[in-house]
Amino acid sequence: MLEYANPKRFMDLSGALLPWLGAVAALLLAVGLYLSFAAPPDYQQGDTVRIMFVHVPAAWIAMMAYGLMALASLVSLVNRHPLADVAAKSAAPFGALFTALALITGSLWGRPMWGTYWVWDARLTSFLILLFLYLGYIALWNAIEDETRAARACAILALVGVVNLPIIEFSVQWWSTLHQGESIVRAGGPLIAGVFLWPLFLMALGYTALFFTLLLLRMRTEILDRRVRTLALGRGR
Amino acid sequence: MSAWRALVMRDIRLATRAGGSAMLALAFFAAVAVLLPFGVGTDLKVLGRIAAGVLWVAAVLAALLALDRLFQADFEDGSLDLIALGPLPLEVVVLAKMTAHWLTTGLPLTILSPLMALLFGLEPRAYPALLASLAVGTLAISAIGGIGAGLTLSIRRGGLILPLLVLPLLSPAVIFGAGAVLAAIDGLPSAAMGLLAAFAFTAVVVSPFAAAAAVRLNLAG
Amino acid sequence: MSAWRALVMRDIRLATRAGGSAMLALAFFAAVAVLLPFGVGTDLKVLGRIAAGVLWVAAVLAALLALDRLFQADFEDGSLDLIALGPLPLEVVVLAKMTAHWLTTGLPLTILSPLMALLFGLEPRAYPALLASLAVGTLAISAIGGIGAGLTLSIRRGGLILPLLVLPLLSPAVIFGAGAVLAAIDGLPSAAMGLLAAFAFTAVVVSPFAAAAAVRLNLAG
Amino acid sequence: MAALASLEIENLACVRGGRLVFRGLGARVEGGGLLTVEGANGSGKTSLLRLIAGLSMPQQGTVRLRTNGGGEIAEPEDRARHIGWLGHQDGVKRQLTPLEQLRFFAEFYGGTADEEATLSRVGLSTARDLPIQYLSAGQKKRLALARLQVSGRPLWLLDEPLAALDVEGKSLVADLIGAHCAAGGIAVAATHESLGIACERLHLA
Amino acid sequence: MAALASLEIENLACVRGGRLVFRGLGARVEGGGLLTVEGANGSGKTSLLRLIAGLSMPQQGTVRLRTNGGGEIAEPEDRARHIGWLGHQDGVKRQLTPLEQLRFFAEFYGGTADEEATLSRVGLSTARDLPIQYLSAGQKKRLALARLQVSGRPLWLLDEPLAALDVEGKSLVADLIGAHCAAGGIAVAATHESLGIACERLHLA
Ligand code: HEM
Ligand SMILES: Nc1ncnc2c1ncn2[C@@H]1O[C@H](COP(=O)(O)OP(=O)(O)OP(=O)(O)O)[C@@H](O)[C@H]1O
Ligand SMILES: Nc1ncnc2c1ncn2[C@@H]1O[C@H](COP(=O)(O)OP(=O)(O)OP(=O)(O)O)[C@@H](O)[C@H]1O
Ligand SMILES: [Mg+2]
Ligand SMILES: [Mg+2]
Repeated sequence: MLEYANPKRFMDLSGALLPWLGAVAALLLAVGLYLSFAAPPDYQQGDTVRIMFVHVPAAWIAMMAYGLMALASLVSLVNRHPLADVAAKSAAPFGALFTALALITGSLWGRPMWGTYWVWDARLTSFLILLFLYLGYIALWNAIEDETRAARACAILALVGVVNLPIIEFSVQWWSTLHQGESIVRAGGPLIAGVFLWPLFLMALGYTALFFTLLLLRMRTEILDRRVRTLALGRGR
Repeated sequence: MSAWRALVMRDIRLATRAGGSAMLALAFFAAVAVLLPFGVGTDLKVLGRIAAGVLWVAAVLAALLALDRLFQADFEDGSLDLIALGPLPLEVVVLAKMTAHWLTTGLPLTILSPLMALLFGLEPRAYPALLASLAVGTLAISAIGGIGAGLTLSIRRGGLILPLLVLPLLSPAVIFGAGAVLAAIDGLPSAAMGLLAAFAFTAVVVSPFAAAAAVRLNLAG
Repeated sequence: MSAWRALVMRDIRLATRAGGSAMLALAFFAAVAVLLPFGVGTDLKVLGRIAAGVLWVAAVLAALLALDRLFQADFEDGSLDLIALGPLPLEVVVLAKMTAHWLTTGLPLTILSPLMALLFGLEPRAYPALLASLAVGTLAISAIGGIGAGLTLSIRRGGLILPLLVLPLLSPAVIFGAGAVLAAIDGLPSAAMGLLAAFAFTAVVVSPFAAAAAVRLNLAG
Repeated sequence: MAALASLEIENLACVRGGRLVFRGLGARVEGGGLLTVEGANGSGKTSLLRLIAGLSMPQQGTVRLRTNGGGEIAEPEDRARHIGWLGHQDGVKRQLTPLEQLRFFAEFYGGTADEEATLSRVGLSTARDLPIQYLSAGQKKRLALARLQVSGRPLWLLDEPLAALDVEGKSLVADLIGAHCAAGGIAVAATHESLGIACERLHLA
Repeated sequence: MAALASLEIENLACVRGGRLVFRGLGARVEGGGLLTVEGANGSGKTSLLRLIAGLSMPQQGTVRLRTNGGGEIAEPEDRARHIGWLGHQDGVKRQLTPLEQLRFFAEFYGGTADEEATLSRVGLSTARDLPIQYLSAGQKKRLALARLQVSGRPLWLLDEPLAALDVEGKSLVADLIGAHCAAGGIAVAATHESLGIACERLHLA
């Protein structure tokens, strides 16, 4: 694992991988979207059910991204590896993006389903807090000029903030909420019909591929930026 | 004029740079507004009722926090001496700093407020009143806050004493501002908006002189 | 031990001196609590209902304001270097500072809270829950806030970024704390108090390590 | 730079924190002259410079500038517009790069200097786009020196201009002051070290 | 004061903000010795002192202390307990009087010094109960000197110890360092001026 963590190796490898990953993301999203619209309207929810295919994977990716960021932070603190910093830093904006997407689609869905854009229920609220965690993380990165210092400070923050993940995940069990309980990934099999499950599955894969495409792109620019900056610093003295 | 522009631009740049106050004031505003329903309970009917008050208080606090170092950072590192010796009268310097403060906090707070109001389920017809009252009211906050910032300049831990000085002075703004929104919720006519505007106007006219006097006093110390 | 005592005493002295944070945190707490009814309207039934939430949020903000410069003042004037080279491990130094912070803000806030609750017309039977939840919850605020203060040490305008980092982490404390009071108002049994205690305990145990790591990294920069 | 005929200090008394720091102080510097202020720690050098700048007010006595045209400037507000200040603190903003800071001051003071040339003159050309916190103590001082030049003001007030500078930096300060005075400017410097140029001396007891 | 046998620096490299400041640095100071670190602005004097103190970590290389008993101290945390620090910033609290600050540091560092005698030694006896903000730059520096003495630590690290001091203050610093070394202590001083006592020199390019 660590041998791929050499920035040079990473640049070569990611450069080769990116086009493929991008293509896979596009393909999955295209098929997933087609199936989403091909699926029959839900007998209760009508056409609004289609929001699910955008909403649920976005929420998943948003949480996965935080997990990834925390993991990279741990590696960065323990092994002091610059690539882990870059990964964590690059994941944050997209995590925030998907969080915002899930929030927006969720509240658009809430209007027909619950009659309001927003309720202060445990899952929604804890998810909103996730957005703030991302924003705080990004703000801290921007606020500390020194690169290594910023990386380590942010790593500490990301690890401390990890406590929120289980709260989001289990909020539906711990508190009675308006929001849907576990209905897809649950012990005893999904509660959803196959016609909805397939597009959802494809969309989830597509979102994942999209996320990693964006992540790799961002990491590459970040690494190039750092090289330029180091050169500039080397001249300044 | 170009000196004035240079100063305002510098302060805006400092506020929007890394660790600057503009984005953060926004985030703080949102965070406080979000925190409250935790404690208050999540009944949208209650929340819609208290939305105006909560948003107003959150806006005042966010703007105040950004005010804290309006002059103090410049005072501590010696920049304020240099600025005081510049071509502008201190009253104008102070006004430039208040302007930059409003542009980087009051204005963005106002723009963000409808989104927050949505979370609280504020009556739709009260939105114009919310926007108008915040736009005008934050002017008063920047102006009166500037006096406080000038007075607390030489106090290292000014961060806390500042709200204490300024909050009582600002309470009319909160009363009129939130009052205007409450009246709009009920669809009642109200003089609150007019009173708020008069209050803000007075504050903007008087504050530069008071704040400049306070700053001058601290420089001489 | 005498080094620990010296440090705690010094921080308490700094906090209670002129311009210090202790009295001011109290005043801020009171000011926010008083300001809010202006915006919300003065219906005691509504106020009694939101009292717990408002007091909790005001307490969190007041404590946070005092946290801002927990390490930063010492960092900027070079004292922190001297303290880091002292006989205590940095984790213990950090714990001492958190302790002093709690003694000068959390504790007085808790003691003042019944008075504020009286103004809001809080149900009498909820007073014990309010006191207990604030006493325990402010421990968590001092601890988690210490992490935020450590992380933002080297940021000049850290005053605003700190709440942004810390408020999301503190939201469970507000939920449980205000929840305990709300349950007490209704005379219902509730697990909130237990959850709050567990949360605070974890925070107090984990925070010194995280905060010390943050401080160390800023010193090394 | 509007040249000055002289700086005149008469019977000046300074009180700080209720305590008399000095009194009956007089001095006169002609255009092109340099006055160094010496004295033990706490004797009032910094306080004197702030009085001359008009940043604080004397207990008693006057500070006066005369322009070459024969005009007299006694009001502190008017005096302020003639002063180039190099304080004890470096007045440097962390969030801005050296070039940005200098540009701001040039625009604010209405100077017409070439900022980049000034930066390279003080030895900061390679550091011009670095974040300030990457600068060492001496490098920050050099930035303050650059700012002083950009101000284009005729009366320089310098508080310990040599502090934190290396040997080459100290001779740079001497050169800058020399050039300033040669152009008809006046400089007053509070210092514990010799500047290495000809000057009048004022000793505070 | 636990006397030290030596301070050894081997092959030290320092990187700040991603940039190499120096590398391959070596030095050795015996007990009772004084090392002065010289070099241009930005050459890394302050950075070197922070590395020796263990406040920051070197990119490469080691710093080691040897005690008279023959023990070796390489861990930064242990090394920290032997260091008396006089930084660039004065580390002075506005809200406390000189005496209060000194008392705190004596208690915190576990020293046994007589605080009032130390204050009068550095010339602050009349200022001991004044609010700090009434002190001039040099007076604050003197307070920092008093604190250094009170620390009772055997390895002194001094960053520009002469800055802001008057002539008498400078000779006071030389005396204090002399006495410290005579008692078996070690001192490392980064400075742009000569201290006026015999020393080894390290020049950073
Ligand atoms: C702003 C509002 C909303 C937010 C923040 C939100 C948030 C989330 C989150 C975080 C998840 C992922 C949970 C997990 O993987 O454990 C999720 C899943 C889901 N959401 Fe939402 N949601 C919102 C509105 C809605 C609405 C209105 C509906 C429809 C009634 C809905 C239906 C679902 C469903 C069916 C799932 C999948 C449940 C599962 O199997 O885990 N959501 N949502
Ligand atoms: N916090 C920092 N982050 C990154 N680089 C820094 C930092 N502080 C200083 N530097 C850089 O490290 C180099 C050495 O700085 P240092 O402060 O050690 O110099 P110095 O020899 O003490 O200089 P001076 O004589 O001006 O005090 C400088 O080139 C500076 O730009
Ligand atoms: N803000 C202040 N308030 C009250 N008194 C002050 C203040 N600043 C300085 N003093 C006192 O005024 C006197 C002169 O201080 P000043 O700073 O002018 O001395 P200085 O000659 O510049 O000393 P140094 O060589 O140490 O810089 C000192 O005795 C000091 O105690
Ligand atoms: Mg002085
Ligand atoms: Mg240095």
